[in-house]
Amino acid sequence: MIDAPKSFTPHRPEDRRAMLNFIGVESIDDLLTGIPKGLRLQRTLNLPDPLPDWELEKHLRGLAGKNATVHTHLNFIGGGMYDHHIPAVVDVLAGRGEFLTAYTPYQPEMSQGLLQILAEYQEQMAKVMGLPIVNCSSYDGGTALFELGWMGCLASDRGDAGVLYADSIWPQWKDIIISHLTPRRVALDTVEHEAQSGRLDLKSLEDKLKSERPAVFLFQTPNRFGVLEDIPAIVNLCRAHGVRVGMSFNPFLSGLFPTPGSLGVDFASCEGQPLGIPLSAGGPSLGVLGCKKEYRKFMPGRLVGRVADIYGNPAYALVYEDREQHVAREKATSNICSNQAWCALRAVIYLSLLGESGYGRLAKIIAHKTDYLIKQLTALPGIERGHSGPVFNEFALKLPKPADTVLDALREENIFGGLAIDDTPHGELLLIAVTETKTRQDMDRLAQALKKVCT
Amino acid sequence: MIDAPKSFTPHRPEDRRAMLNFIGVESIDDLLTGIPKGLRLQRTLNLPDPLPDWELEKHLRGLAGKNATVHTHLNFIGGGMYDHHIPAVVDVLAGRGEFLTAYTPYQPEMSQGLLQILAEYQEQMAKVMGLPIVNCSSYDGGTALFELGWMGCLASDRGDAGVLYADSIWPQWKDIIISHLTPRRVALDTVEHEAQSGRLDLKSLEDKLKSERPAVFLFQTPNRFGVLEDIPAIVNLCRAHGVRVGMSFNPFLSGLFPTPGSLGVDFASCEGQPLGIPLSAGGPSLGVLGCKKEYRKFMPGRLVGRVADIYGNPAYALVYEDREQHVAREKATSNICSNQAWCALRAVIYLSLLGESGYGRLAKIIAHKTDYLIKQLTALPGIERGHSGPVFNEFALKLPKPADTVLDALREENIFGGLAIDDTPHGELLLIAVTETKTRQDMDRLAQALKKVCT
Amino acid sequence: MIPHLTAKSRPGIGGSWVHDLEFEQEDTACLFPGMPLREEPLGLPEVSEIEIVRHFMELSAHSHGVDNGPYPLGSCTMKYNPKRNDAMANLDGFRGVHPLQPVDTMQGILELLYNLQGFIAELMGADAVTLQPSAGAQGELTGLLIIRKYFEKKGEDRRVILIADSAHGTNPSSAVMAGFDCEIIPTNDAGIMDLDVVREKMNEQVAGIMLTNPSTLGLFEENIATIAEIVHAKGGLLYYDGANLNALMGIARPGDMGFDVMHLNTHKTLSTPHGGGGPGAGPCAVKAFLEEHLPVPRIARRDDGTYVFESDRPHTIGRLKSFYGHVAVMIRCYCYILFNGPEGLKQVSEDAVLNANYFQQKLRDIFPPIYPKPCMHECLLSGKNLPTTPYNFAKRLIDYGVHPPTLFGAGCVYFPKDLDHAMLIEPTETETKASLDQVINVFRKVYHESFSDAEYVNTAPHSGRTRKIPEGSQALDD
Amino acid sequence: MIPHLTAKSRPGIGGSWVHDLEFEQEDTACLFPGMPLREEPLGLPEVSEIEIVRHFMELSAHSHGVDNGPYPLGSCTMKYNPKRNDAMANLDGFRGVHPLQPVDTMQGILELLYNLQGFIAELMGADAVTLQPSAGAQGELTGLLIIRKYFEKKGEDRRVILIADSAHGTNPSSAVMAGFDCEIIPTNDAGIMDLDVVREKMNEQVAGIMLTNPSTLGLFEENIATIAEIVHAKGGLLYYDGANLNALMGIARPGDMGFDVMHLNTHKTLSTPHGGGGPGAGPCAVKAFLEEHLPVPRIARRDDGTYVFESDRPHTIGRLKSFYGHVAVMIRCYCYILFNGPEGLKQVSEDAVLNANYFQQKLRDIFPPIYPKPCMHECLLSGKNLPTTPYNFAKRLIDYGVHPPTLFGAGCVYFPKDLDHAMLIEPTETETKASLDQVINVFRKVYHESFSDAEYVNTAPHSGRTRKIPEGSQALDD
Repeated sequence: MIDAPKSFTPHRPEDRRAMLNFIGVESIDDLLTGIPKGLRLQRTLNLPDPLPDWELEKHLRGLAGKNATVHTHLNFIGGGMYDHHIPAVVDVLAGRGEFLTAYTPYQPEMSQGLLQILAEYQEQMAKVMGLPIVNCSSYDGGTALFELGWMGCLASDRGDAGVLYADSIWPQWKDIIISHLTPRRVALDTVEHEAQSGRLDLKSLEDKLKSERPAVFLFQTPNRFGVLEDIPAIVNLCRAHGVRVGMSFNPFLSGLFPTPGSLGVDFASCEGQPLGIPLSAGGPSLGVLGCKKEYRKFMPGRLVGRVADIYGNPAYALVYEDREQHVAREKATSNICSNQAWCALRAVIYLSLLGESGYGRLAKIIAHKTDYLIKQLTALPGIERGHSGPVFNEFALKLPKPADTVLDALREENIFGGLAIDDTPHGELLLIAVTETKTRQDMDRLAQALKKVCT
Repeated sequence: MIDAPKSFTPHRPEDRRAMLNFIGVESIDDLLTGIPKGLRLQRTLNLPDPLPDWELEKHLRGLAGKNATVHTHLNFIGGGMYDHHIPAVVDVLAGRGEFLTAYTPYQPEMSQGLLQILAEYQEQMAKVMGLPIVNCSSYDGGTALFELGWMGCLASDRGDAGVLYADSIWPQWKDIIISHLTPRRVALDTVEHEAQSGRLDLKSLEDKLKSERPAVFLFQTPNRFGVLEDIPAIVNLCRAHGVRVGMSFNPFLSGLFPTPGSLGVDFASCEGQPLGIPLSAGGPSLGVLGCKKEYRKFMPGRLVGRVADIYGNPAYALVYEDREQHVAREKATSNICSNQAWCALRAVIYLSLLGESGYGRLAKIIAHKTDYLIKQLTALPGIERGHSGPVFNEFALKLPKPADTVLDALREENIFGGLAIDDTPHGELLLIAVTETKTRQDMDRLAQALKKVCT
Repeated sequence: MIPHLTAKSRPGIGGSWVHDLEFEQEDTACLFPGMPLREEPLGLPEVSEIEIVRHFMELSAHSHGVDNGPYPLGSCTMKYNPKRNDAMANLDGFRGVHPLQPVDTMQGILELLYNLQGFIAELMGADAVTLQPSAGAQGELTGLLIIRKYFEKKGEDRRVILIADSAHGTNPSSAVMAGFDCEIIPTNDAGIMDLDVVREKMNEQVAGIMLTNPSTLGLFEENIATIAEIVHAKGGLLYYDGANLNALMGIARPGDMGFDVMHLNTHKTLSTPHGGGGPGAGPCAVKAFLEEHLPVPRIARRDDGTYVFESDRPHTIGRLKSFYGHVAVMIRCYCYILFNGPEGLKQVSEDAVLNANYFQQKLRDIFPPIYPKPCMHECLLSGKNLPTTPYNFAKRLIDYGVHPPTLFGAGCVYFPKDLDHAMLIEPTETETKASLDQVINVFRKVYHESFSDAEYVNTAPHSGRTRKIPEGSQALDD
Repeated sequence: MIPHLTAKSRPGIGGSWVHDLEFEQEDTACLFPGMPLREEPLGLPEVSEIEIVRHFMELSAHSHGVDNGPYPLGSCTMKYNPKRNDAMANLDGFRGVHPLQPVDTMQGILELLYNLQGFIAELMGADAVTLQPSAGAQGELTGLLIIRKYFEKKGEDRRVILIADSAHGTNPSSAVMAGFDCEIIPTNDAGIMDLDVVREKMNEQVAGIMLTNPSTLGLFEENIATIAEIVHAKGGLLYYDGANLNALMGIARPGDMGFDVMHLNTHKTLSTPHGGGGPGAGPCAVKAFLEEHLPVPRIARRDDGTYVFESDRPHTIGRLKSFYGHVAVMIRCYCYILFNGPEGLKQVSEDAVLNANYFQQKLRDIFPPIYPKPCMHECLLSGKNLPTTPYNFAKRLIDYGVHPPTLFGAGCVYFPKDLDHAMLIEPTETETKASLDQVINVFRKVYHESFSDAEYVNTAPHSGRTRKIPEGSQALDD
């Protein structure tokens, strides 16, 4: 027993003594007899001494102050996470202790509020996806996409498990697919994009569908170049070859376009970060997963549904748990246990704050701001679009100078100008993201700065 | 009816029409017939167009970014408000909508939680003051002090209403006393301090007590020079002349010393900002007011107490309302209605987080940090104490150079070095405040910087 | 009532976040020779952080804010408090500013406050504004001190202020604090001021008149222009109690009605949270000829675009507040105005009026309006048809999650004459029609219950932890 | 169940904060030739801000977190989540960082993460740490992929992982995801591993063994050193499931016990909020010889004191996460360690053990411990004396505000063999003695009620809005 003078556990030495007396032992060491002596740590952990609250705050503020942010800089970096506005209501409500300090709602009678929120999340995201089944979340957009691949394998009735995917998904997501599916011996292959349009090469897709007969084809829209894919064409091709389709999409697309489900997609996923979740250097974010009803049994993670109480009244509970690791163990659809429930809670508050018309209006504003910025920038000498395909939220440019040079010069003016793309065989590009938070003046400021750099 | 497209009221045009139809009028104008036409504003208010949420945030962040803060600068400015640490629990709990969006608890059955919190505030502050009666707050330390003066006048049985006060209270507080008590025709006079000790001149006090026979004497400790007054001596003198005593004090003094009440003070007040309330450029803060039981009838503002419900069980409610403006009207002890209840709520959470031992420990840390910094600074050539009296939390120095020169030089190093005192006949001083948030390194940094400036 | 934290105390465990070995272990007595240290405990509670969190979480469950449900407390104006405004006020760059730091290091705050002064002047039809007053009542005091100063400077000794009988209690008590005597002007049967009485009372000893418009009876003072003429003709000034300005934004301005001095209550008009009792704020606005009397420090803009505090103003009433007012409240006001824009603010007031009239019309069969005409932002309904008291009626509303309206003898409104059965209901513009209909249905339901189940109504509330507290209860402890 | 927001929708009023006249009024179709726009509504709800606030406020009143009361859910470790850590994670300087901004503009975050890696390595007795895994389960997967990669590099084909029968369900499912087959090792009558079975199963086809220590039965694996010898002798590796590391901080370290790869669950050991299901985080630690296999990007420190991401590592298992892990969770872990310090962390574990043993001792007369010896941080008690099922018993606890313990077939713990009457109780170190005594009293009270008032117990809970949901309920909708 150390009774550390700076201990933050609520016992006093006399409380401990009273409890030890009751147990009938002399010291806490007597309770630790199960740990062989030789395995006991014989020294104090080599960690910093405890900080009083105010020094902790000062230290953390110091670290925070060493980071640039989307508030200190005018930010046009996207690449999978976006600087959207988060209404204060999201923080206020999601920050309530009843939600933040709850565990997974294993006791539904005690957690109807939380369960209803997750049910409303599933309900609203199902509308955004046009797919009836949405789970209570997976880790992020990248892991959600690999889950689509595995669901496709599970759903395959041809006894094979190949996953074909577009090479125009985020590079990190490719890595995630490879690291997660290779160990399960899933055959993986990619489909190229057209250099000119930036869209998926449908010819190449058809060839590989024919030759490889994968369980599922995965793609992303807007893709890593900001270019919108031709969903109906892709779905038709896959259908024609009996291959299921999984798609990751920017959820705001549903503000403008028909939903993935209505276009025939079997499985869909999103990086849910744009839906009210802070950037926080990349995490936690939110993996959104949806599917047609027939694939529910392959869905990973939690599902909330209505059950009946002992008087027959409906209530919410976790359902269909026979898919999950704590029931199915080695036969589970996934090992996921902790998910991103709190991020899903943020997302449903955010979606509610937008509502049907706000959702459409926001998507429209983003689309037209994207268009405005493209026009401003491509009006500059030497700058042109990277691709001819339609874009949303993000787009690539060809520059007259190396992207690094341009980005460094923009940084001098406190602008994060975007991301250099230099890993394709088609020449270097600059990827620029636009959200509603960029005013016309912000965009003009980028144009001015780019003009200065490039001419 | 304008049905402003950017209206943030929740009615749709069709909702308004339905309601107007029900009322039986054509338009909202028909409801405004009580306003003579000539008084109707014939134009749109000349105010900025509405901002979308994200532009509002950007604009406010821009304004916030133009201010230095105690986080961007090492701050030794006090002068009545102090940079104490605020534990996160205070913000989390005080920010709950049940508290923040409540009105004055006029319906006690619906507000027992809030009422109990105010009762616990009164209870804990009564312990800090050593006085049984504490109200639910007044505006700030300055208005609380003038209220002590008025309470003294009300309590006076000699038919006069003079208020004598120390000239070593904060200069702004003098102004507040003058602006509030002069219209009520209260005779005001001040008592000087000793230039050497910085303490109240007891001789001068005795003379004026004798000659002016005021209703009450008011002073402050630590006073505007950080110097602690000799409370027992002051109380004895006033007692001897049948004059009541009102005192404003730094609440942390009770962490070390006997309480004002136990030393015989009749009325006490504090600026409560140090108790968990952010600086926010000076407001809102918290006026704490306490008195002996016999003076309760003169207390301004709200009091919470126990009442009985219809079954005889105790419950909390606002009590002794016959003192207040909504009952007594022109006979009220004060016009106060809205007070600083939410700041009082913060204060009681903060006090609870400190607790008895934390309170004493914090006061001790501040005292020893004050002492440490004095030693470091007076060890520098040419720098000496401004006064010989004991100090807490704040102290004055004599410098070898003009204070402005010194402060400007310190600012170059992102240090706010304190406040110049140049309104006394005793020469210029620099007033330096220390709280627990200043580490030894911080204090050494100030010493280093001062050394550079002054030598 | 749950046990106080003091009842859960375990000495020794308080404030575990407070430690600093280097400084806490020295001998303190030697720092303060001749000043004995305290030897008895204060008696503050000592509990762990988790206990504190759970204690206040539980107490929050027994508190009611507008975030929890309808709060139609007449004249208190419990409208939705936008969360965005709280978030902005909490930005480090505002919250962490010391009021005495060099003025050039707080230009963002000064810019905001300066511009807000202008917005409020425009909203009220005034020329100059101080943001210093801590609350509506201090705003009144400020305005009355200005009036006092004005006459002092003119060398006139005017000691009387005229006040309507329906005025908030703060009006007469503020007047007394400012050194005036009050004379009461009765309202007539139409609920407005009796012009003859005004004419009779107004003379050269009278400094002016204080009016709330719309009044606390929910009515616009139709004769205000005439009253202004009468008062001004005798050299007096008009003070506008802006408690109900929320009914008039973009519709009419007190300055245009002839008022010389005025304040507004930020929680009512500009949506700042009331925090269970405050802090509020009561910016005070004046016509140009009174600007010299505004309290110091004034926030001013120099030609180079920088902002300063000005204190050297010989005719000022002085200082009312330790620093510059409730800055964190002002930030919220500023955000509210910028978020709504001029048309949005007008819509706010129009919808406030619409909702009150809808309420009045929906209930007129059982709760007839005291004054049978359209109301402004709140309606005053008669409870005379009730077989019980409005007090008993109101307590039963609580069981349905509806906060009672303002009643005679409770809250900040004073009902004159024989209005002891009146209920003042202010739905506010942020309630939806569905919410209004729900509250209206509760009123109807309880009305009928009070006939069919009188005993149950008269002993309400029956839900929640606390039973009915009788009208006029006295404190148990003395 | 209250109406969903979709049931309150009034088309047209959604998202009033979203407007930008210049950009929202143009024709959108022309931007996307050949891509038809959506014509049907999605069906998202349209409600005002105040309705949203009230909706979620009400739902919060029907939710239970550790902020609300005791939550002794065994193996889930619902300890107090310090608010200071949340506040620090929410600082603009962390929250507003884009993961792909230039690395020299996020040195503060990298410094924090790098140092946290070191703290966790020290805490676990490991040499290198990745903070990338999103949750404990992904930490397991990471560790197993590392084991897989290790053998792949060595050219050994080992396809089997040994797992205790009491393991969390994530263990076998993670093993399968990593491409392994599982073989189950039964626990013996003393609740620990059967050494003979380990010896028998361990061979050159076996990659290693996964162990939770203390186990989910609340017991320390006494033979761990021998197990390590057996496994290592056959060339295998030991994986430590750190779910229960909260029992061992400063007392014993998995690295010292012979574990080669390990993870910890930050919400259990380092107090991060669980948010009703996540996000969690599962940092994974390894001995030096496995460092080359850790996922990319690695956070490294250069000689000049700057921090960088390293991705060019040929033997890495690859990437598990879009960016660098749950940074906002890591900030909380970092604060927790710095606030407690080494002795404070040890006290945390000791008190966790003390509280569990106190609980076990206090209830042993009616709920005898399954294993009659001191437990670690959680106790496994038998409900066999109950005249009803533990399920029914547990539901009645809810009426007293106590969250039920972990039971057979519910939650993330898997009870092997005939433990269907067992209850796993983890009080955690943040409960006071008074709180423990209160929970213990509730257990006793309900125990006695289950004899005296069986029907009432068996139909509980009776408080709150929701009645009992039968064990194994199926979804109503299909």
